[in-house]
Amino acid sequence: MEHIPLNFPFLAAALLVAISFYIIIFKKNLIKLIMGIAMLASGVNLFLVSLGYRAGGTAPIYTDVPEGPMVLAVPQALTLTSIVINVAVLALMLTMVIQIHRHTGSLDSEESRKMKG
Amino acid sequence: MDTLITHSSILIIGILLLAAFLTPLVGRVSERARNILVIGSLAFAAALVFALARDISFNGIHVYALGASSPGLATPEGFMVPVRIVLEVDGMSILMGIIWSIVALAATVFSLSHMSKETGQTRFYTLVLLMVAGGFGMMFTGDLFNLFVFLEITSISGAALIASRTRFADTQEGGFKYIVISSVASLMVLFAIGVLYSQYNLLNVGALAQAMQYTMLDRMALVILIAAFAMKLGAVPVHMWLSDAYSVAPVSVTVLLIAASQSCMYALMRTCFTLYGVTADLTAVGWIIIVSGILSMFIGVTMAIRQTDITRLIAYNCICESGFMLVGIGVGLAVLADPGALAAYGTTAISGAIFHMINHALFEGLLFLAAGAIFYRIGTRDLNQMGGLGHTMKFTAVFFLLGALASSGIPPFNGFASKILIYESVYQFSPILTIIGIFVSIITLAVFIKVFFSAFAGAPLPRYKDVKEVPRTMIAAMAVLAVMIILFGLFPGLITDWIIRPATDALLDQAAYINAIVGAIP
Amino acid sequence: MLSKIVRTVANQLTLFIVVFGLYVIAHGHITPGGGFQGGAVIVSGVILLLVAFGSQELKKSLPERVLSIVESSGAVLFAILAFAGIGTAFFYNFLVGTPIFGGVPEPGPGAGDIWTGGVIPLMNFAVGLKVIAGLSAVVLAIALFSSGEEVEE
Amino acid sequence: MRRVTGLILLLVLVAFLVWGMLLIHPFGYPDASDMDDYIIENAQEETGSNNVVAAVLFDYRGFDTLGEATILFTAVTGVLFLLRTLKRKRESS
Repeated sequence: MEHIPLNFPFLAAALLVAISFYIIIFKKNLIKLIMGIAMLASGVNLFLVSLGYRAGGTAPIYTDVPEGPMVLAVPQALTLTSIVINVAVLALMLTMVIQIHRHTGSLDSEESRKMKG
Repeated sequence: MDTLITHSSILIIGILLLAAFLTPLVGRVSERARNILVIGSLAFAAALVFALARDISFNGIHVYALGASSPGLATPEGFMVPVRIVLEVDGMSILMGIIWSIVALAATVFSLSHMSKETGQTRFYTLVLLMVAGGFGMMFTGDLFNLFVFLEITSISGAALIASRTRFADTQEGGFKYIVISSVASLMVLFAIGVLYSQYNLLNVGALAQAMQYTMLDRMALVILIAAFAMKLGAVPVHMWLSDAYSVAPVSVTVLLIAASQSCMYALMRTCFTLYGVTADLTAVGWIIIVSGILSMFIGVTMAIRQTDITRLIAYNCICESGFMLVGIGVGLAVLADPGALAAYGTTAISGAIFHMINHALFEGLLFLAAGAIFYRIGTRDLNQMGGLGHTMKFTAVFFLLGALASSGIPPFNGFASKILIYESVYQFSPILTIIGIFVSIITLAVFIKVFFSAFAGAPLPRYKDVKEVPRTMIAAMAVLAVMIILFGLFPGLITDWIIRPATDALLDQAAYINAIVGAIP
Repeated sequence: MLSKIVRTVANQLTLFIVVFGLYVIAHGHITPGGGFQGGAVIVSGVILLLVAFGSQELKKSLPERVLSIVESSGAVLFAILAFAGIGTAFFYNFLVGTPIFGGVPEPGPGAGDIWTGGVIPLMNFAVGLKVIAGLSAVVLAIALFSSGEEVEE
Repeated sequence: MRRVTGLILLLVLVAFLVWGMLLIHPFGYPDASDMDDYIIENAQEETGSNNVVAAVLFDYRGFDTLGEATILFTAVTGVLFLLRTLKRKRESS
């Protein structure tokens, strides 16, 4: 794989981040808000993991690997950590939304008082 | 003893984490053992913090490389940059650690009786321990990604604690807002970390500060970091979540949340002063922070006037007080590149801001605990329904008054000591800022006098005839904070010389922070 | 609870999912994978059982109380492994060079050996235990709560 | 009004992000890789693990992983804490 023009993976990450900010700012539904945050997390993760790519590199695991350059290992570890963190955050957010729904019977951020923050 | 000191920074975090993991197991066996474990581990951590503080004042910056063949070996042998996570504790971090340990201990002791009627106490204390450990991690770490991880620990446990009274709808909303804001802020921090990593292949704050070229991408990362920390802090453009979250949480949690937002303030200062520091031209950033601080002061105080909910009112007062700190920091940043002005008043402004951080945690903590004591006894937060409580809840009334006077900057208390530092230094920078500050303080006083009279003064209301004073543990927790408020107010010079000045020097001494990691710069 | 066919298939499939997850956890230090990934694989099996049998049935064999205890134990194990190296430094890999997982592979590409990695395989195991119990508890609690059942504290 | 401000903010954000992403090093050719090169070279010898990512996760940056496990623990504790129902029902009845 040769040089990918225009830093395509970085731009894709930026696009994901921008779309998720659009969702977070404009959408009223709490579940959509959570999806926006999940997308933001994916955008940031994509950005992180693509930082570590080295052209023609193999995965940084020595077991039965062909000789040659390896891609950077630290961004992969950071991404793994960040993925697990986001799973945890999403679980807690969903729990709170379930509780909000139980109390107010609605998932609309406008209806359940002034939810926007 | 030496070994204990060598490992103290990690032991503070590690013991708290281990205690948090053990709490659910112990809590099944006996409640008493659980409480002893929680309080014991917090007290142990506090003792270690003080021991570490003493060590730092003699031996300088404490460095601990995790997993290295020797704890002091920040970079691998024959290699220039750190590879492992390094904890780096300097005067500023340990100052934050001292505040955090005191506040955490007071809040936990207070919750022993305050939360005794609630269900799910074992998990409550587990989350408290996790939050305290997360706060210590944020203050002690010298690694950006580690900062992000601990920021997340603090915010997740904070959000769960805010929502802990699940029978009310507003607690869930407050917790949800908090977690949304914090996770967006943390992801922005992570993005900025990625931007910095892409250029220097480093994650360590000291090493990054050394390598910093201040390119366009670095500026971008700076903007993202400042926006994220300001969001987490509740500075004005993004302050809406703060009053909702602070007012619905159990008060002992609110006290922890205030201290946690102080640690975000610490992260902001670390970013500006240590990570970027003098090489970058931060005048514009300083002005942005000043404007945000002024807006925080105004909006906080004007919104506080209109509130009838006592905790909500104090929450707006929090926004207002953090405005003072932001102004102090902003002035310090604006003159950072100018050594003459920095020596003349910039350092004083930063000291004032740091001193105000401690005082803020203390008096807002006291105010919230007093408000919580009222709620504990009469079950409402509405000011219109209170009255004449001073007759039966004498201690609470005195403590509330103390907190209110300290918050408005009335002379013998600690709020005055730090505000005067900010006023006099900011006056040399721009007199109008000082005038605004004094004006805001006066309105704050007026607001609190109104609150005090409507809650405590007046004839005792018949429906609150049976209201008693709160239990002794709650009084003890408030008394600890009250005594410190008075002591800090009576001996401001002593505190400034012993704690604040070393912290300010440590914050401004970027070279020492870098040297502790990468050795002498060739 | 779904039909009998689904239940039987789910029952049989779960075994393979668990074995695969354990494989991913155990070989975390030589092949791609590790505690988190393998744990997540096994939790997918738990979710399969949850969908097939319903939350009440699953609760009988996997009560949240037990899951919570297992999760805490996994976390404690991980923290203790980290603390065990404190003779040198916190998180020091003290098992490298000892008979237990102490092998050091030849530098460069080569076939992996399971007895390498020091504390890494043990930590993988602790984290795997934690992830399995933790995520199962979350999924089970949410399922129980949203179907109106009682959730143990 | 709110929509317009939001939209403007969003456009500024998009411009900011795209501009930043164009400044970053070309994809596949990192600017600097000192730390990672050190880790890739020495991971096998220092940790005995063939999987360099696992070595980073559990050895070089083990504290992050402890933090991450803590976050998972926090979230599980939080979920079980917020969804608790059993005890209260018993007490009230």
